[in-house]
Amino acid sequence: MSDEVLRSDRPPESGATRTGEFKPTLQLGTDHDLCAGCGEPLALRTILESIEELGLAQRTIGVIGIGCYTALTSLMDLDLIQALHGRAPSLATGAKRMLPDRLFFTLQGDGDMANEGLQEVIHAAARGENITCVLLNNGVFGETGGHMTATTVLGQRTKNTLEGRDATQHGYPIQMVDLLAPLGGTAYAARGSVHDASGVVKTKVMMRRAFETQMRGEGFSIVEILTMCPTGWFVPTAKGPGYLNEVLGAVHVTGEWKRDGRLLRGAEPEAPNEAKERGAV
Amino acid sequence: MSDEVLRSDRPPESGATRTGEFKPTLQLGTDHDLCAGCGEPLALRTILESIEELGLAQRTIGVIGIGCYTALTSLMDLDLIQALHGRAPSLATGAKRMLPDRLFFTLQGDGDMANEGLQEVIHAAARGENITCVLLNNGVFGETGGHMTATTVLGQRTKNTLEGRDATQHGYPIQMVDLLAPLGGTAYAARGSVHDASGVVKTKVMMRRAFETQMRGEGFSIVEILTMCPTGWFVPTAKGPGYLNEVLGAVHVTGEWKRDGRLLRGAEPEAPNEAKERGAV
Amino acid sequence: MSRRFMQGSEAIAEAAIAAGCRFFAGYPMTPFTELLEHFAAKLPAEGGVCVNAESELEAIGMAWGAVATGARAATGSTGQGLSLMQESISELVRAELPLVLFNLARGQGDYYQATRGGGHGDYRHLVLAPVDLTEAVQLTQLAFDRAECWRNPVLVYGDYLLAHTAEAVAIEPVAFDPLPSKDWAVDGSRSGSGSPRNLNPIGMVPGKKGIEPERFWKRLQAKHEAMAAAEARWEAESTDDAELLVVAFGSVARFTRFAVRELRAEGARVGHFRPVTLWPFPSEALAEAARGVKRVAVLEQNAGQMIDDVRLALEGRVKVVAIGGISSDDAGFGVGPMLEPERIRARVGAALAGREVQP
Amino acid sequence: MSRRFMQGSEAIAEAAIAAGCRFFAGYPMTPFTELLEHFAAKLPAEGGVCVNAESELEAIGMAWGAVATGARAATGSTGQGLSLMQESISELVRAELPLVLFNLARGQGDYYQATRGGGHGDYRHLVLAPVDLTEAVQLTQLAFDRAECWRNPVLVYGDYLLAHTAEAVAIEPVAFDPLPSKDWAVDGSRSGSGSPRNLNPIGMVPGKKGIEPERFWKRLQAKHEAMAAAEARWEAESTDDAELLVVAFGSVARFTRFAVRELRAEGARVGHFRPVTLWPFPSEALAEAARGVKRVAVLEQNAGQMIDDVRLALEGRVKVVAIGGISSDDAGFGVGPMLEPERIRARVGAALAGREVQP
Amino acid sequence: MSQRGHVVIDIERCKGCELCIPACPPQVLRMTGEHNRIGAHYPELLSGCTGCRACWLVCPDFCFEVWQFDEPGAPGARPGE
Amino acid sequence: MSQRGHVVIDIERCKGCELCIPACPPQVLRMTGEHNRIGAHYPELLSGCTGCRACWLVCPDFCFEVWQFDEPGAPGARPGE
Amino acid sequence: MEREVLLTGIGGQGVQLAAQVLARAATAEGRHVMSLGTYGGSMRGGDTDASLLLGDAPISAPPIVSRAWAVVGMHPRNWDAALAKLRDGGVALVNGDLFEGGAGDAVSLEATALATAAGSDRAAALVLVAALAGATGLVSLEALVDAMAASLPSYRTEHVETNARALAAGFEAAPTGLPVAFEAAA
Amino acid sequence: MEREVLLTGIGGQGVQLAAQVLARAATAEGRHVMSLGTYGGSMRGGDTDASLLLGDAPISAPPIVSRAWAVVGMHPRNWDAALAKLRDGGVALVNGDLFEGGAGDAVSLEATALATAAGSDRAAALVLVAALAGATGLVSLEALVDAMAASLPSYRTEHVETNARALAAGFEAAPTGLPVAFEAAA
Ligand SMILES: Cc1ncc(C[n+]2csc(CCOP(=O)(O)OP(=O)(O)O)c2C)c(N)n1
Ligand SMILES: Cc1ncc(C[n+]2csc(CCOP(=O)(O)OP(=O)(O)O)c2C)c(N)n1
Ligand code: SF4
Ligand code: SF4
Ligand code: SF4
Ligand code: SF4
Ligand code: SF4
Ligand code: SF4
Ligand SMILES: [Mg+2]
Ligand SMILES: [Mg+2]
Repeated sequence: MSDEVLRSDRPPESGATRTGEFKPTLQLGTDHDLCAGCGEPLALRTILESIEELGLAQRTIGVIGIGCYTALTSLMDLDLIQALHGRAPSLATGAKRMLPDRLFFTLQGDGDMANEGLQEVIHAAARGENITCVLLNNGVFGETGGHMTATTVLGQRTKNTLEGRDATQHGYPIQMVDLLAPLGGTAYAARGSVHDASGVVKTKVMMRRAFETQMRGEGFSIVEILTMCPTGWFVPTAKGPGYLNEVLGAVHVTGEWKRDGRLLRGAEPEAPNEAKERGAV
Repeated sequence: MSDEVLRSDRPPESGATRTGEFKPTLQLGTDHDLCAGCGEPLALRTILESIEELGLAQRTIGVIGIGCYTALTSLMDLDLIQALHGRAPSLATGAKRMLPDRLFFTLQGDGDMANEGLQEVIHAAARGENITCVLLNNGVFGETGGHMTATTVLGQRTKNTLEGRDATQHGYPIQMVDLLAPLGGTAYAARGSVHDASGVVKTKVMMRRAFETQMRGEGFSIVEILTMCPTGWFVPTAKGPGYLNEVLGAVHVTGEWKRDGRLLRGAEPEAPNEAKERGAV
Repeated sequence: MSRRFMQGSEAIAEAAIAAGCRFFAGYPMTPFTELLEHFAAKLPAEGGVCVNAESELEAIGMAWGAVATGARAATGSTGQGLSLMQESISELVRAELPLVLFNLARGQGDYYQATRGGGHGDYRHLVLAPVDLTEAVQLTQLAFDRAECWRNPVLVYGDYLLAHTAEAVAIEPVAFDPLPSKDWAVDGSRSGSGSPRNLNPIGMVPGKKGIEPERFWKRLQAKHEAMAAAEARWEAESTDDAELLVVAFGSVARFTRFAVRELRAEGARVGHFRPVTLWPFPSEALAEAARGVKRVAVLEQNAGQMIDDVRLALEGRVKVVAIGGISSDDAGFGVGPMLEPERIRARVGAALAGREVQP
Repeated sequence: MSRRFMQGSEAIAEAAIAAGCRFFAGYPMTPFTELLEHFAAKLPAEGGVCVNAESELEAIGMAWGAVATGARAATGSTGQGLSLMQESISELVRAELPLVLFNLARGQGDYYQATRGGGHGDYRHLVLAPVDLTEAVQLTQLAFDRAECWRNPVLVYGDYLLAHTAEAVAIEPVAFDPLPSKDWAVDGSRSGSGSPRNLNPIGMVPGKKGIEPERFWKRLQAKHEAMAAAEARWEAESTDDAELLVVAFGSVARFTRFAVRELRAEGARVGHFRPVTLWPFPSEALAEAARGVKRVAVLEQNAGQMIDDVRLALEGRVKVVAIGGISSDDAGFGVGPMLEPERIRARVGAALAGREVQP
Repeated sequence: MSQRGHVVIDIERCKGCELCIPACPPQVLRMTGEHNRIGAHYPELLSGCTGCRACWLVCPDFCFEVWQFDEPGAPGARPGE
Repeated sequence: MSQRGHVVIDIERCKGCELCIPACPPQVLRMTGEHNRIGAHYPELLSGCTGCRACWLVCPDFCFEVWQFDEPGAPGARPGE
Repeated sequence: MEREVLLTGIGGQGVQLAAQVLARAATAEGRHVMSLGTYGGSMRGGDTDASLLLGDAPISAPPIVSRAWAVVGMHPRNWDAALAKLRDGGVALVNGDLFEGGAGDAVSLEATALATAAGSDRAAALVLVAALAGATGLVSLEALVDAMAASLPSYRTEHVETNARALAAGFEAAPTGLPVAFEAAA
Repeated sequence: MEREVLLTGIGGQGVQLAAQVLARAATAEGRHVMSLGTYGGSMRGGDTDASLLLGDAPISAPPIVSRAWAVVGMHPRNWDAALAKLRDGGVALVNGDLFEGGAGDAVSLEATALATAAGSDRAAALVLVAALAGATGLVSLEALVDAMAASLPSYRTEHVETNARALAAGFEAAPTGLPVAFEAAA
């Protein structure tokens, strides 16, 4: 590799193939106001491309929560319903019941889903509501200035926990996929991360599987995506991916947790010989 | 055993010892308006006697939800805060923070805790709030006429599910202890049942352990108690205990789920060799 | 149409379904519970959906989602439940979604909440207060029509008496003018079209960054002013030569109207005015009806709320007195001892005689 | 007391702590967020607790629990968050718990919600609307005092301008008359006493089955009437020979008062009236101040809400015109273009000249 | 027959739920055909009570007071006779 | 040096987050010292791009368009020169 | 002509069902009917009253009455308040089994005993309304039985038979000498 | 006497911090000060303005001004609106690095370049306010530096040094010939 700088303001003149547009086809442009180094636009890519690839571009409705990602709605070439903070799963429920053959996804942050709206995502999962909830988990309320949420991991920096979240003062994080996966109505549950290119690719596979699960009518699906919020973490933008992977990723472990209604890890159904393990009073 | 009927309107004249009063010492009387065969007064007994036995009679505050058990407050010789439907864990949190050395318990039904107030009991558990939440689970909104709740088990009769709850129509039940036990802030989690005398005794042991956990400052504790609601199930009162044990008890399994912060069953922490089990994308 | 003996809740549910309502979600609370039960029993057969939501917040969220697809949808509750829904109601107005809401209240203490909006910010919605089952059947249908006409939620405000009184009623479909097409609803078909729809309460437009709240809110204000000008409804009787005008709404007006009719029959110069819409309040009609009367007596079953609107309508031109008050049964359901024909008549009689009425 | 340069939020938090507030819970939302941050930063050092609640419903629940123990406690929010709290606020009034609430609003659109009660049923609470930081420091302290005096929640209603304007202020402790002892609070010590306490919003009494809502609610109504009679506060200036009386509240009144003073200095016969309590509305004082004026101009930053109270106070005796209106920045935070000294002055000037003002 | 225990039954509080009947291990409780003032049937005691307190534990209306005889079958064992 | 790929960079959209720099496997992206109109530094392309699309995948501001050469090192490989 | 009937009892006695049966039966026989159930106390075990208005023309009165043509008592708790509304010459009828020491001038019927004999002590309220109907000609027994079957929720249909027997028992045990409800048949 | 200063820029440029530093510095030097930050657009990346009122007596005006004695521009987006408020004879100062083609009559300073040289291109707004202070005598450099240190949140204290350098650079690079802020020292 030489240090020679190439012109990058135009395509090659010939003999080359474009691998794709700057942006996903279902995106209306590229101009948005999210911070430098924010992970949320990367999550958006995984959603939009999955919809496109599954051929659902003309029958998808997104239900959007309130957080920084709300500002991304101006880029989405999708029919959308904007929900109040925390309420997206209920809105998606009502809409899906009226239009059962459309693809419905919610787009929510951790503040939206694990704080303000924790109740309704759990109820939607338990009901087996045939929708896909997408959680952008950065462990902070990005929009309001970087405060701790219910998913902030121990030791994580936020505006209220500049020395790192401390369990004795602030309690423990909720791991959303772990919580939702065991519920009876959950058909698919997975957690990805956009801290690097391969994370983006894997996350997109999860997104596709979740959407496929829904289109097969199998029930509730959740895809959690760990996203960088350098602003809310008070770390330099370039350190965002590393911080995400090492600090948040250590607790919110990535992978698939439930597929085709089969729990791949977490609370196993009780095996007979485990019964004795339970404390008997 | 002969069929001779003995007078039972007065104590023996001599040579006998009373094993206790009709009612717990911390109970103000015995007259209440709950239905014949209701299990909730039995649960009340386990709470009041535990408080008495632990010597906490002068430093206990109950925070009461809204359901049939609300009518039992007239019997409780306890300082009480009446919460709105679903909100008891938050009220207990705020009060406990101001009076950290008092014993705080909430008394909530499944409608109150698993429906209207699901979010806040989970958040209280995750925070490790040092309170004891008591769930009287009868799988129905007794007070409003016996409708299905989020804990109603598949096949259970309620006013909306006279043929039994059906997953495709009504989704799956949430098992509250299973949900709360794995959370980081939960120190003690157990489920009892008052369908028979030994169930009442075991439940009382759980209640004591939960209160002891709190008084040691170890964090959140939850005691779920399965209680009969013949009215809401549309079964004869005498069949209540059997129905409870066989129908509800089969899903909401009794036993201790977490003690001293150690998970006895449910979502186990990931063991290294389980990692491969997780779906890798 | 054949008449069937049924309770108010059942009649309302049937009227809603007759009006095309295909989605309902609710959470039990007396006296709203039976409305939920009737929707649950009747909607599936019509291809509709009734969800027993896990809470009021979820109920109104589900109804919001359903109505966003262009379906006719409704939800509701009682007291506490309505209060929990205030954030959503306020924002549904901003999202311009035609959701129909039922408040089956305990008494009439929610008048302020219903007419001033219990939520945040400047917003307005129609409030229809039926006097009895027959009118409830009509106004329920009207609610769905007006909601879509204005793209604005409409609240039907009833109470325990309306919900639980049983009578033989016919569910006569009401004919309405054609409505504009629902070119705002989302069905997913515009995804990927380059000009999709974004149904939101903050004035966002696809492809455009940011919002312009002032312009957006002023447009809503103008719409609400147009609604106020167009939608006032009322019932006035025996006002021509009246010395006393009695004003009451909802179920309570059934008692006052009965008393006024009895007194009229006995020759008393008393008239009756009943706002059918609580918002917009029929101020002009009331001012007209009150022309020439000596006194206006307001009988509401609360500590005095609608009386503000009566005073605002009359602007000091006529003496306004309160002859109602808080009155409750021991269950708190709002069927208080005041609600008895002879007691109501005594209150009206006292006002007629110029005596003060103890609330 | 030394003056320190700080924003309104910080001054309010410090004043609350000076007044003995030892518990706060809240959930972030602009412009309330900083108030929460300041409480979080300052309370622990005073032996107090600030909880970053997971939602507004949980925040007010926690505050409810804290205040039930007899501690001074507060919570608050903005717009949507306040709406979510309406069930609790309404019931806190019934539970007679002296919680202090802060609405740091976006603009002045929540006037109805604040003064009519966004929740269900008949209930009332004081609403204090500071004009600037100095008054906010006083009224915050007053809020805690009045709340306990009446055993009733008190709402302090501010906005973005109040929260974000920074000035040098001194947190001077205000002296109040001694309060009755808190013989209602629970601390667990009466458990097992045979006469424990049950702090509830439905009139339940330990050892006694059932409730008596009517008696209970009427007692509250009487209390609220006593509050209404005792607690009205206002500021009036240059009203003596005024032809035009300008009425405004909160931060907006800072602009109108400035304009009125400028115009007065130039010889215009214009006066200014500012309700300090929005409930109870200082109706008598306003009627007094408006005696002899030709016109009353109401400038509020909303579609017209306080104007109801102005009209109710004046009962048609003086012409009342609206010269305010919806005005918002593009972030929706309520710092709209109307809020500029020259524009406000122009509106007041137009009213003085009898010209109509476009909202 | 020798008695180890005895119960006092507050029949006016009884709501007739019958939970005590199967709960009694020696099966010495039996519902009567009588009604109390709220119209409910209530249990009566046959001989053979062991004083085990099962009835006391399961009665939702707190109708039982349980006594244990210091000596089984002692004279006081037949109250009121 | 032979090029398998090439990227077009929309420098005016770039916010200077630097996520693309470590993401590029052959490390052919480097931040410049220049500012764009919003005052952000942006990346420049060195030779050796493989067209792997990692930069495209990780850029939160959609600044990359990736091209793959039909034949590595083909003449068109030096755009604009 | 309008006939007001008041039923009073406590929760669980079947007062609301009995009122509904009477209302439906009268509707089926062509009367104009309005009925309302109310609760005097907090939910469980509290007072439960029902008021009915039966007429040969549309009802113009509100659903709560100040005066009643007939008052039926299933429990003494709220009886005095109900009785105070009785019109001169009206009918007062109580379940003697639950009114210790009787109820003054009211006609007393051992309704619980009759119901138990019919197969369910829970049907006493039905016995009473049937007796009222039998005594005054308010509605026919057939109409009552049909209305009862139509009023039972799906989870209670197993009670149709015993309830029908209870209605018949009450109708037959109707006290004599009471006023006639409607002079001319509707 | 009251001096109004308006700062305008976009989110992330440090406009609010710069305004706070100026306000605190003036307060420390005995001025009466009122300041307010506002956002012209939706949260991120939108306009961000700050207005300051500095006086030798308590401020009676509201926190938003119609006229400004000085206008400082960090970004052209909202510049015209701000400039329209400038009083006759007032001061207009912009960051020339971000105003392509200049800003009319406004004094232009290469603030980003100076800030970069001082160690952080994020400190350009501080450079500008320091230049304003240096040019008009509004406040002293020492007061600015102290105020900056006091204004930084705990998680930003590592920037104290570079910010101090930026302030000094701005103060030194102050354009000459601008009006004096306060005739007599407070
Ligand atoms: C009811 C309500 N409370 C508070 C807010 C303020 N608010 C807006 S966004 C947000 C946090 C969003 O956090 P998250 O969902 O994690 O999204 P992020 O900004 O991190 O992407 C909050 C608290 C609101 N809009 N509504
Ligand atoms: C906000 C609100 N919604 C609805 C109600 C009505 N309500 C009262 S109790 C209850 C159900 C209680 O169920 P649960 O907690 O299970 O208690 P149970 O009656 O079964 O003992 C409901 C829905 C209420 N009081 N408040
Ligand atoms: S605050 Fe965080 S989540 Fe929000 S746009 Fe910035 S980096 Fe992204
Ligand atoms: S309805 Fe159920 S829970 Fe309520 S009192 Fe009756 S049996 Fe108990
Ligand atoms: S104490 Fe035991 S043996 Fe005696 S009656 Fe009760 S359950 Fe039966
Ligand atoms: S358990 Fe109690 S209430 Fe039930 S039948 Fe036995 S004594 Fe009566
Ligand atoms: S396409 Fe791959 S090799 Fe080329 S610049 Fe991007 S990341 Fe580097
Ligand atoms: S990832 Fe995108 S925005 Fe970030 S520095 Fe690279 S090109 Fe710029
Ligand atoms: Mg977040
Ligand atoms: Mg229950």
